[in-house]
Amino acid sequence: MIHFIILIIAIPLFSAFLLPLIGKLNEKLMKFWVGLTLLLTSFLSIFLYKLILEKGTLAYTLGARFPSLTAPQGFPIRIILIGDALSGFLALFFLFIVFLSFLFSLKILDGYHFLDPVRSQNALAEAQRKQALLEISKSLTRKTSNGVDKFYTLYLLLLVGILGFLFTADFFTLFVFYEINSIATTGLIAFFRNKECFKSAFHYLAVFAVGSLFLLFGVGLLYSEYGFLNMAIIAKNIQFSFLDKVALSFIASALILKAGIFPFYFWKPEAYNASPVPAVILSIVSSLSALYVLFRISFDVFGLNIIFGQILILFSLLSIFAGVFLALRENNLKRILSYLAISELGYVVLGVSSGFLMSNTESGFKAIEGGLFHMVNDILDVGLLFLIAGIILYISRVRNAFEIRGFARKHPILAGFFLFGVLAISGLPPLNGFASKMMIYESVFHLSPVLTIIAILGSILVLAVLVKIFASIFLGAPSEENRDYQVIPKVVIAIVSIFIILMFSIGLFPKQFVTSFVNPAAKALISQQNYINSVIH
Amino acid sequence: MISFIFLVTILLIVIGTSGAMFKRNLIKIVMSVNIVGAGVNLFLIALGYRSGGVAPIFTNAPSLNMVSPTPQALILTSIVINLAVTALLLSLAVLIYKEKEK
Amino acid sequence: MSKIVKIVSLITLNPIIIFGLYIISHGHLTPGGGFQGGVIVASIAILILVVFENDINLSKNLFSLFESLGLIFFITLAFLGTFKNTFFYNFLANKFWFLGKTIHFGINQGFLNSGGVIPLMNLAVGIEVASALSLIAVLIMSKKKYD
Amino acid sequence: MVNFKKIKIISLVFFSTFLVLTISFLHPFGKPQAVEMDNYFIKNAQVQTGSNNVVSSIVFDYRGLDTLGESTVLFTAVMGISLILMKKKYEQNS
Repeated sequence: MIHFIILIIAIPLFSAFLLPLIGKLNEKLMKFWVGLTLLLTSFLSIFLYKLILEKGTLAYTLGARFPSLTAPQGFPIRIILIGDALSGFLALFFLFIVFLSFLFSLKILDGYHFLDPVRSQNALAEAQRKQALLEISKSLTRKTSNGVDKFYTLYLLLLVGILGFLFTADFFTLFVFYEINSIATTGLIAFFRNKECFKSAFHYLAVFAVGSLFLLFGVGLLYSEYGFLNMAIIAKNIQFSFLDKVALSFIASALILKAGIFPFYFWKPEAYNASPVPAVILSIVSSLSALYVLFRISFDVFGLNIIFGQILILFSLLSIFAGVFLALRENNLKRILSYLAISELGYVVLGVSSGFLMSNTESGFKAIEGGLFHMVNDILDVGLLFLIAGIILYISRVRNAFEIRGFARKHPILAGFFLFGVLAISGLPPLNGFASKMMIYESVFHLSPVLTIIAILGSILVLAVLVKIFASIFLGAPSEENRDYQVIPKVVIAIVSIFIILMFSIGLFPKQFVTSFVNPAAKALISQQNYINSVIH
Repeated sequence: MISFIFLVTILLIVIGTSGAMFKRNLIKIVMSVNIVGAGVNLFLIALGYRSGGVAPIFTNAPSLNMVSPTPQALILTSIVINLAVTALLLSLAVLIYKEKEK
Repeated sequence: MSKIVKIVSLITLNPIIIFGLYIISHGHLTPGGGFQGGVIVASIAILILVVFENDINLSKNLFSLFESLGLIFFITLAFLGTFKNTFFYNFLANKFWFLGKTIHFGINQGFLNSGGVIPLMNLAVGIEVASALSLIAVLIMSKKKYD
Repeated sequence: MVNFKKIKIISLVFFSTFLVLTISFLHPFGKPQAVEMDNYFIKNAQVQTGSNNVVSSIVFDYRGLDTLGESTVLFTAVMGISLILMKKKYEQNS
């Protein structure tokens, strides 16, 4: 079925349109509906990936007589979606992660009813707690009233934005999906509705409104030059004149803003700190999809440009360092993790862009593979740490990482999970971070040994930051002030263990993973001609 | 050769960007974002203009020399998106103001 | 507000609605379309909210329902093309029956019975935009917050 | 302490000169050069879609997904507004 590629975008969209109506009826039905949608979309993505592996790159023309009618007059006139091995693989993987984070959100957001001040142990608090329980039992049987239905609507819409990023081959559609991403993320940031949330949501949206308009300006420049909006035909006609460079700089800066690496990372800690953890996972996925589009545009559409590749390498090194050094002076757990997320994205950019500088060599291909492989590991590692941070906040309600003490005594399992996350993110064997970082180190060495040294140094600093936090949160005697407000739900532990199992299995069998998933993806990314030929025969 | 209309669009974009960078007032930031949006929309619509062209609508059209329709379709989308962003920004601004009052 | 304002605004209510519907329904023939007409229709909600401040209670749920219905109508029209051709295929154009009058190239006076799914999509988007903007106005301008 | 205002002013000056340089490279106003796609639309849109309004046929037929996305943006904004204007507030727990 060739329609899979549009159904994977249209089905979550349809479901999101229906969700406010279902949410009015019943909360449980609504959650079931969201889960069903995510499951269906995940299955579609599996079939789509299989189809892509069988038939090669797929192009789907929206509104044409038949889907493969891409260029009736020798040039495309309609919107075209392209699915190749890279975007199909990323969609498959992202949907899996999103489904896990959805399961996580079910439990975590349920707990947010229990918001009575149980800090004092008197009878009044107990009565309030009972009142809250009663309220829940009412709300479960009747309609939703706490905004969870709106949360899940925005959740699905953000997913649509991410999938649109992955499959679109049209510059203006890219702009539209960019806006869907920004607005849905703004809503998710403001979910808890306190002053901090509103402020960071306002800053986020103001920055991204200007950023998306810059993207549109760049698209307009390309349109004035070539008269088309399709990426493939622009890639075919590209001349790299001055206007093209300006357009590339505008589009790339908007995408770097969305990805949140070096020059424009300032929104990240604020936004991640304010939004609930399941939304943070989705936000990381959205950043990664923006990076995918950045690679796609800068290397497939605009072709190889040495200076741009060097600028990207510079940015990646600076983001590795900026992330770590800014994390050193923070004390809020989620802010620290968001700075580390910036530095992890730096490795992805370092791998892929240095791979393109060494194109047509073996180490260059390996660097691209390493970068794309690190995309997978980034979301697993950073996602795991964020999930654990969410659990810690859920049970202790303390945001300052240095105020929590002695968690290992009370929750040894949590300490173990966190330790796995620390080892994986800092690239120690035998976990997944080691596999991809090793590939990046080895291959980047052929471009310049300095890059490898800097990258290893960054990893060591990440380890230093995280060991400090681990010692402060988990070690030592538990203090009297930190009381548990919740027990850890079993489902949450199961989800985190799925993450751990995935990380272990990738870390133990990296070769198999790379040859079966990452290798076709990297081949799809480097062949510009293949991308053009899928539209213009 | 620099056309006057493109210069105007650049002026609007620069004014909007500087407003978004320097102003602290939330409403003024929203206005700046809108000014940038107006500049970019004007830029796009100016790209599609052909001298002496009429609107690309065949109903009782005065002539068949028509301006490029694609930019018009694009800014139609872009304007509505700007509207949505403005609405969300304004309601956030109202909420921040109310939180400050308390 | 004063009685004069209320009465005058009630008088202007009908022409505004009719003008908005005209813009929506002639979207495929004249300048205009779903968005523009929807905005004009939504201006009624703002007029009512400004003029009848506390006397009238506009239902948020109704607007929300219509917004979702408009969007579902829109995406269903897009889905219907998928069965035989592709997503967003204009399956009604040039089919001689409902909205399918064949148009030849050139200047003409405009036929309402043409355009395929475009008038239907205009209608769907018109419903969606009108109710969405009304809902935004109601949410921001209503005195008391809702639960 | 670094003077952020000066940096901002300098970058803004750079930005505006860059933009002025950019528009000097554009095709002159009123004479777009790359018009293949637009000419195709003007020539064929009326016959293919049966709609006299070429812009309307682009918005709903040739570039339908953009319009769907645009409606989605409006829907998303409404969802966001109705979420943040809710009265009930809870402590942040994750």
